[in-house]
Amino acid sequence: MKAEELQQIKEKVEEGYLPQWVVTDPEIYKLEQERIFGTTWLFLGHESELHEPGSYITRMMADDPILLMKNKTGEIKAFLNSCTHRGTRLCTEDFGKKKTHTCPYHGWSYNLDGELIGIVAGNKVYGEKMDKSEWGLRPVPRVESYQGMIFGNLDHNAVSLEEYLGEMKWYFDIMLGRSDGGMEVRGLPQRWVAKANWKMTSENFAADPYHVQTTHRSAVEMKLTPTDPLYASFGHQVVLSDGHGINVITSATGKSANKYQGMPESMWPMFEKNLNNEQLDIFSRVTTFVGGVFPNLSFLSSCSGSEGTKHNHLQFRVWRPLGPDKVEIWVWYMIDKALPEDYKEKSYKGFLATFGAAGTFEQDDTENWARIIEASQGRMSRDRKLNYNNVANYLMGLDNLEPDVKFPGPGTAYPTCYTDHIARSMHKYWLELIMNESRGEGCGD
Amino acid sequence: MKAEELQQIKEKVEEGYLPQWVVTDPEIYKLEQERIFGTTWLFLGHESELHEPGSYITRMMADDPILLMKNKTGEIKAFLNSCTHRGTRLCTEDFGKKKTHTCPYHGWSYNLDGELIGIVAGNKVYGEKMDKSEWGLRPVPRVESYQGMIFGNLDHNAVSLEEYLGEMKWYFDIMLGRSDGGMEVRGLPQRWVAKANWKMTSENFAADPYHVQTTHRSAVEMKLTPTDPLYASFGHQVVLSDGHGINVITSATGKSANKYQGMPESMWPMFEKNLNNEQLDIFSRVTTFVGGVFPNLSFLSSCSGSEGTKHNHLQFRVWRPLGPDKVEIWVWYMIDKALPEDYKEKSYKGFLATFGAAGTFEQDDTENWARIIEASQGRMSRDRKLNYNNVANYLMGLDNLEPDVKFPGPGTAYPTCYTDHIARSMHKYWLELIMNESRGEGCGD
Amino acid sequence: MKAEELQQIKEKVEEGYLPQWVVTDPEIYKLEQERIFGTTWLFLGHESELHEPGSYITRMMADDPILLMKNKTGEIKAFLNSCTHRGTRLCTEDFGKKKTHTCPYHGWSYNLDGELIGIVAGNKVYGEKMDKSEWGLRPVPRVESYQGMIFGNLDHNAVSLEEYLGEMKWYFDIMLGRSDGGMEVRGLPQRWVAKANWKMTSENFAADPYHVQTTHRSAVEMKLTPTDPLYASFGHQVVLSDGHGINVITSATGKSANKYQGMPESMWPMFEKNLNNEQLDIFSRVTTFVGGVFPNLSFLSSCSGSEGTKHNHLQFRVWRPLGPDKVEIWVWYMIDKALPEDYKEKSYKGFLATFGAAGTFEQDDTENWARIIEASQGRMSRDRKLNYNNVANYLMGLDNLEPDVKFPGPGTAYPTCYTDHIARSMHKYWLELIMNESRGEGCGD
Amino acid sequence: MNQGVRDVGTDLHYEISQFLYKEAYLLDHRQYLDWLELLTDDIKYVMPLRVTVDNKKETNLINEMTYFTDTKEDITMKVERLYTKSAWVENPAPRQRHFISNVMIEPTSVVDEYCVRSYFLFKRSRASEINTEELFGEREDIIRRVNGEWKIAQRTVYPDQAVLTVMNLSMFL
Amino acid sequence: MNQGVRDVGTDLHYEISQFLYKEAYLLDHRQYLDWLELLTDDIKYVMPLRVTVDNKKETNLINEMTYFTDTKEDITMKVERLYTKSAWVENPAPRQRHFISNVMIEPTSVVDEYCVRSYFLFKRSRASEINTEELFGEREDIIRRVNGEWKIAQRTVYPDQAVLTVMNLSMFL
Amino acid sequence: MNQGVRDVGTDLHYEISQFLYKEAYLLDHRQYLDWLELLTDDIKYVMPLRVTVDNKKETNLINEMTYFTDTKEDITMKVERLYTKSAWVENPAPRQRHFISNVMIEPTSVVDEYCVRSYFLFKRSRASEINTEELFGEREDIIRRVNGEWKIAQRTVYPDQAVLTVMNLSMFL
Ligand code: FES
Ligand code: FES
Ligand code: FES
Ligand SMILES: [Fe+3]
Ligand SMILES: [Fe+3]
Ligand SMILES: [Fe+3]
Repeated sequence: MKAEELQQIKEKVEEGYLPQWVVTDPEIYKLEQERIFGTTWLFLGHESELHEPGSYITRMMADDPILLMKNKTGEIKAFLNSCTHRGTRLCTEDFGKKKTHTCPYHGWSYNLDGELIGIVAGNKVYGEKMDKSEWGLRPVPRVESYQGMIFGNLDHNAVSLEEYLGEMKWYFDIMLGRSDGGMEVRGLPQRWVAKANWKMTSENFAADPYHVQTTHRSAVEMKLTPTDPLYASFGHQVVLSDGHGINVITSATGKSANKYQGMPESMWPMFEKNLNNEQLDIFSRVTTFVGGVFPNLSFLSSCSGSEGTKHNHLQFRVWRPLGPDKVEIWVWYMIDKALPEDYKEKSYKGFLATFGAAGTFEQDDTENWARIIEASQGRMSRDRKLNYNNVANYLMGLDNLEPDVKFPGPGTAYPTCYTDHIARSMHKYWLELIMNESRGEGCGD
Repeated sequence: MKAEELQQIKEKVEEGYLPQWVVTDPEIYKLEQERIFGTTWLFLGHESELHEPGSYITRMMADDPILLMKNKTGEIKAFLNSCTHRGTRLCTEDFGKKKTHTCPYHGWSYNLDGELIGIVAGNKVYGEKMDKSEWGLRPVPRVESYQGMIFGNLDHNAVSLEEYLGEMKWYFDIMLGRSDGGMEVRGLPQRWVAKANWKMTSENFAADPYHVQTTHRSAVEMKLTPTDPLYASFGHQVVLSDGHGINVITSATGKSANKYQGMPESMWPMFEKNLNNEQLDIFSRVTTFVGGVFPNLSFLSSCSGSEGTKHNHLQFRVWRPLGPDKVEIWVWYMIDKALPEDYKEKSYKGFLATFGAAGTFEQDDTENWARIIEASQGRMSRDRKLNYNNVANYLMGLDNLEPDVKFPGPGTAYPTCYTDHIARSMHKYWLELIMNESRGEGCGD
Repeated sequence: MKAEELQQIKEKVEEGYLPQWVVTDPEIYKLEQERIFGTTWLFLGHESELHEPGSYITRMMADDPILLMKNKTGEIKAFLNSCTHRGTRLCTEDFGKKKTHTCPYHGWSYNLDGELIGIVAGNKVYGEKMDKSEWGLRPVPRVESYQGMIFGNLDHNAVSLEEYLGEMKWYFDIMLGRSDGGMEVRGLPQRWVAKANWKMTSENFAADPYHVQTTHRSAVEMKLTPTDPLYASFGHQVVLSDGHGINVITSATGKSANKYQGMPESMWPMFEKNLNNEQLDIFSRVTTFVGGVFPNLSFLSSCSGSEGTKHNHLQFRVWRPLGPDKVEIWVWYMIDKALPEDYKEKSYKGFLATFGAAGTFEQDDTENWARIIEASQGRMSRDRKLNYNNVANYLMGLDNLEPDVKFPGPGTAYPTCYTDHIARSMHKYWLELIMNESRGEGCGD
Repeated sequence: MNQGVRDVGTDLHYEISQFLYKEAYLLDHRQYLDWLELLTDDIKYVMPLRVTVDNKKETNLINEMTYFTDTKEDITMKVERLYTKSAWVENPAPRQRHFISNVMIEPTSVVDEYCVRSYFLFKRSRASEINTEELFGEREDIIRRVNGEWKIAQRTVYPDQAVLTVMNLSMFL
Repeated sequence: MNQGVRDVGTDLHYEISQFLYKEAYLLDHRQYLDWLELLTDDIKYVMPLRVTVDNKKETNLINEMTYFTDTKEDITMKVERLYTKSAWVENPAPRQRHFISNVMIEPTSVVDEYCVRSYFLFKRSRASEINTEELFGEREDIIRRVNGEWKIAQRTVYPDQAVLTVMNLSMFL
Repeated sequence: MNQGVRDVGTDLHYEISQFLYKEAYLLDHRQYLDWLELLTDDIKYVMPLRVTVDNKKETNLINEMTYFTDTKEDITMKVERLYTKSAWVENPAPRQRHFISNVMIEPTSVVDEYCVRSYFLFKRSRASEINTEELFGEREDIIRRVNGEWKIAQRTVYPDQAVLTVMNLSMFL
């Protein structure tokens, strides 16, 4: 990777372009693995997924298998899911409950705190140098939570999760902290593999309400969404720190036909107790929250169902890169614990109808994500000298939008969601990280 | 790729050897992608495939998807098949007819000249900096035709197609320009994937009549071809410029049992009108034309059917590299528009019986191509120091053949087709290109 | 591959650790291909597989296809299975009998000594420079046998096979040379592909009786093996030269319930004739021999069947690397020619029940091998700076075991098989080879 | 499933397996409106998640979360959507193929309703992609006879993978 | 293909599907000469191209160009060729397997001629290759009864891929 | 296998093919003890090696070496092992699927014994692996009627690959 090539990306990004070759370039991908996925906060799961002491779930941080366990004191710990003896994957299950995890190769066993507690014939065969306490499971260097959302970070020196989330916390409070008892994950995440680049899918959620009018036009044809191509633009696109961003979408009137995203009135007192006035104001007028936490966590809080009987649902999704042209999609459906069961059911049905592997909205997204890959693998699209003007266009709102200072929420809010402000800020942060040689050094090949 | 390694290839090639490691070497492959496929004329299709304004076909130039459209004025234009907004593949169809191509991601639309004509909500959401005229589809830098054969070149500074084809034009005139109305492609090209290296398949057609006697011996056993192992050697192997070449195969007598490759007499006046005496002389005596345009276009014009009722057919084929050990084969069947339908049918049947994925000749070729890959991936075959004498043999005719100055056609003609002259000239040109650092620079990873 | 990285591996290996990243690292893999598989003795087959002049078998040396033929004089020769003309794989069959091998591409033919004996139309089409005698099949530089075991080496300057095997010969004599007429391979080797790294599988056999107590605990549950977790530890682990090693496993009493591994008494006189006293002593007390010849040949000589009616069998296996995370497993079953048929049958059944693709012991091994790969592909496990203590543990017996000087066999024998002495010596030799730049240089990409 | 017992006999098995093949044929030929006719109005069409769990757990299927839990109305909506001008995912249409095998039928306690188990191997080829997509597993249907015509009254699709390797579930299974 | 209607019945379906399985068996065991016996002398054996086109087009099959358009004579020639000493592509023979499923039969206007649709999944394993080849799609046959024996009078093979991923079509489908 | 001749008829074919499907179902649902019941005590269960040889050789199967050559006792041992606490290879259990097709049945010289040929496509999905495993080929069974119940008296499994691409053969085929 030549320095001038990165330099040139920088110039282009500042002008509102993205060289097309960076999408699928293997060298860029390696830098991303090292300097982004090795040093930023990656979502692991929600506290509601671990019910009691001994509960465990297995997740991935990029290519590292991770074992999350709730210990006796109710603390959640995360470890590399690899026996310290010879590296064997300790647990291949998705979830369960165990007091002890025993490795199938030589029988070493670990407790809920990842401590090595059993070595077959240990005392007989090992000598002095073998000190059990040194051979516990390798902990994920940093594990922190906010509003029940558990994140891990491979970088010992990373800033705290809360500092990293920054003003996104204010919006998480609305989506995750509004009701007593908080949120619960329903069942397990859906998982499937798509032909896509993780940057493009992250952008698609965090920064691209503009695609709704065409990609999801079938919903218009089906009379499920307004015909006005601007319908997804109303509201604010809010640029946050470190490549995070959120779109607070409302209607042309600035109001939502369904206050509090169609939540039943029985819940309103809770909201009014748990949220401040600015949060309530936004929450009362928003139709859809859609955004992302850099690098690869996206979320969508929207209403489904026919007008009048809209039901809100919240989904979080991780775009786990399996290569420059492949992602493993994880989708968690979440809902307020406090809601009545029948509402939960309707909300769940609304989610399934629109998103997830079989969702009608999602289907067309996957087609577009695949097409970006297909057209970004040749010489014309990959030429690093940009001889073919092979740059993508992120000019929307570049020189014709001013922040709306009256927007009640934190972050820099622009008075429309049809703008590329968040995308440009994601590119800048992405580039800052991959150009920073001090990050994630030590990573192999 | 060390300079001395290329140097050593050079020495070997000059002696009539080809180091076996270059066949499947990934570094060589990258150089080929950059310095050959990025800078030479690649076949895209035939004008008869685009019937009217709005007609389009999609093709590949190595790994770049290309969209060819016939515009209102009947001009054929070729573009990178990638929306300039975010790079989404614009058209995933093989062919069709449209006035406008609209991108499924955000709805940008382009006309038949590749101009960006529609941006959803454009005026509302984009500012000054966004100048539509700058965001048309990216044209293939050079697109030129000869005798209806459309080629594209990614190198802005390439010599003209006609200059590149050079004396091959003279032979194209015979095969493609002999009859009024020219040729037409029947249907669409057959496409399939084979385990093979593109250089070996190109050689197989352009430079290797010698293989016929063994690879296609089953035809002898079936009494479809002569028993004399020399039968495919009669005639001339003609070395042309820039790695092009053609074998003008006739019989032991120097005559063909079927004048003009078994074309019906009704066509002869046309030939005599459209071709000069030297061309007619060759055309009247040839049984088979087989050759290639460097790098990966091959052609075969031969007769099939039982003696006496032979029918001529013409096929062009592209060996699209999918890696050092994989090719996507495209085979176009062409025939003179002017021919009577029943002759066309018989010719077509003759083609299918012998070539294409199910052709009996082709089947055995694919087996051999795969075997070259299988034996060229280890240390003994790939050793760059050639410690194991791992070089292929191209010595045929090296020191025992003089050009036949009396041959009526252009190029350097050798009085037999059992010689490696064209192969050696292909190697020299191939090497000249991959050693030329000024070519295709700017190509990424 | 940075020098300090190799240096650091060295330090760790000396302390009894193995950095986890070397297991699946592609750069390490390339070094292994070049400096280990290109320069050490690789097992090709057993002399009993080639019955008579003209008999041939095809094998692989890493990625090179090899053709072994028995010539008229009964000599076994090995060649690159690639036609010298254009590199086409000459023989795609697994075994057979032929006087001549003819290439399907252009018909060149070779005799049993690999000499080029036929060139179609050769005299007519080739000139002076073509000297048939220079174009015979390329011989594997070194081919040598010991006790019927045929090995090949791609390094012309390698030490002799016998010197390389060193003291392992003494143990081969017991397993292979004990009975008159020697051993015979039954049928052909089983072959299948597993998700595993070749180093880990080699270790598993050569150096890891410790895994038996857990990996194969189901045998304990089935009451087929003793309940004492130490049962596989009794006996000696013998460290030999150049990364070779053998475990001479016996019982707690130091005796075997079945003298001479349950061989019928009718065979004993032979043993006593063919082996010396030390060999007989060991052979009479051993229950299982398990070990390996570096780099990727493993063997197991054990008894199966229910107590009292145990039957011995011998298996050799090659772990052919198909990548850092994939092996092609070849398993040969061997048995003493001199044994009565019904014993052979029972022995064979005992082998099938326990090992080979369907063997109950082998099944659980494959699960563990796959799990090592799965947990060794991320940043935490692959970090080259070892920031995550991502090293595997080979401390067993490091500081608490002294060699047993009274052990009757050659090599350094430790008085238990639950130790990592052989593993550590394999790592040291492995590292010595991959750090040795003079080895296997000349290997491409 | 003890042998022979509660066997439905050759003719009924033929009828119902033919019904399943014809259903697959309609899907593979994108005759979705005709296909809709084969579903009862009260159809339950569900695809649970497959997970990897310890064998001690009684099941490795998750019903709490599914890929879809559709009523006739939901399915109708999806079908109609596929006929809009902007259902990009299937225009141009990929080629799909439902290989249906191992059909096993048992009567239920309800007259004219049968429990039909079948295995499916679904393959899809998109545009000129070299790599085709694949999905496989088992279907458990309730097939009902309604005025002499067979209908699907319930279908549960059990995928065999914990991570699906199709880019979406735009197909019907 | 409306249900039940023009149904051929259990026995005939059994007979004809068995005929298809036996045909596949002969091919997979390389009993090509016996296989030839199953073809009528006037057989039409065709494999059109599959393409990717806008759904507005009525078909994504191309009949103008095919992979083969064979008569009995053409097929006989191909079979005989496979018995020559130099049909390298199948010597040594790869292992091939025709998985035939979803067999659907309808009577035609001609007595003793039936329109038989089946799905095929073809797999091939060559030498020691790790990667096997695959081809899949649909076959539309005319099966004719000729003096009590079933024969294939017509077969059209519809591949599902626009780019075939087999190195050649040396097999019969 | 000349047509029609020695045909077993629709009903018997239905019975036996259903038996095979139910057998596959038991395996795919890990009901191994029930599956054992379907085997006769004298069952011969064998899987020879497939090799690549010159077509002149009469067969490309090797019987001298096999992947397994099991008696009822051997199989029982393997089944019981799968129920131990430490049969790691199948705990957590991978998902497996036996696609059985092309079932062909012929009477044998023994009353109540039938020679049953079937094609199998076996697929396996392990944990969260993206890549699934596959095995395919042919089975040749002797199916025997024992007091009104069908049993497998002999099974020979012919794989089509010379190098198997499954990490082990822990499954029953
Ligand atoms: S690898 Fe886990 S106990 Fe040895
Ligand atoms: S990518 Fe084509 S319109 Fe946005
Ligand atoms: S490659 Fe073997 S004869 Fe030409
Ligand atoms: Fe979307
Ligand atoms: Fe040829
Ligand atoms: Fe083991």
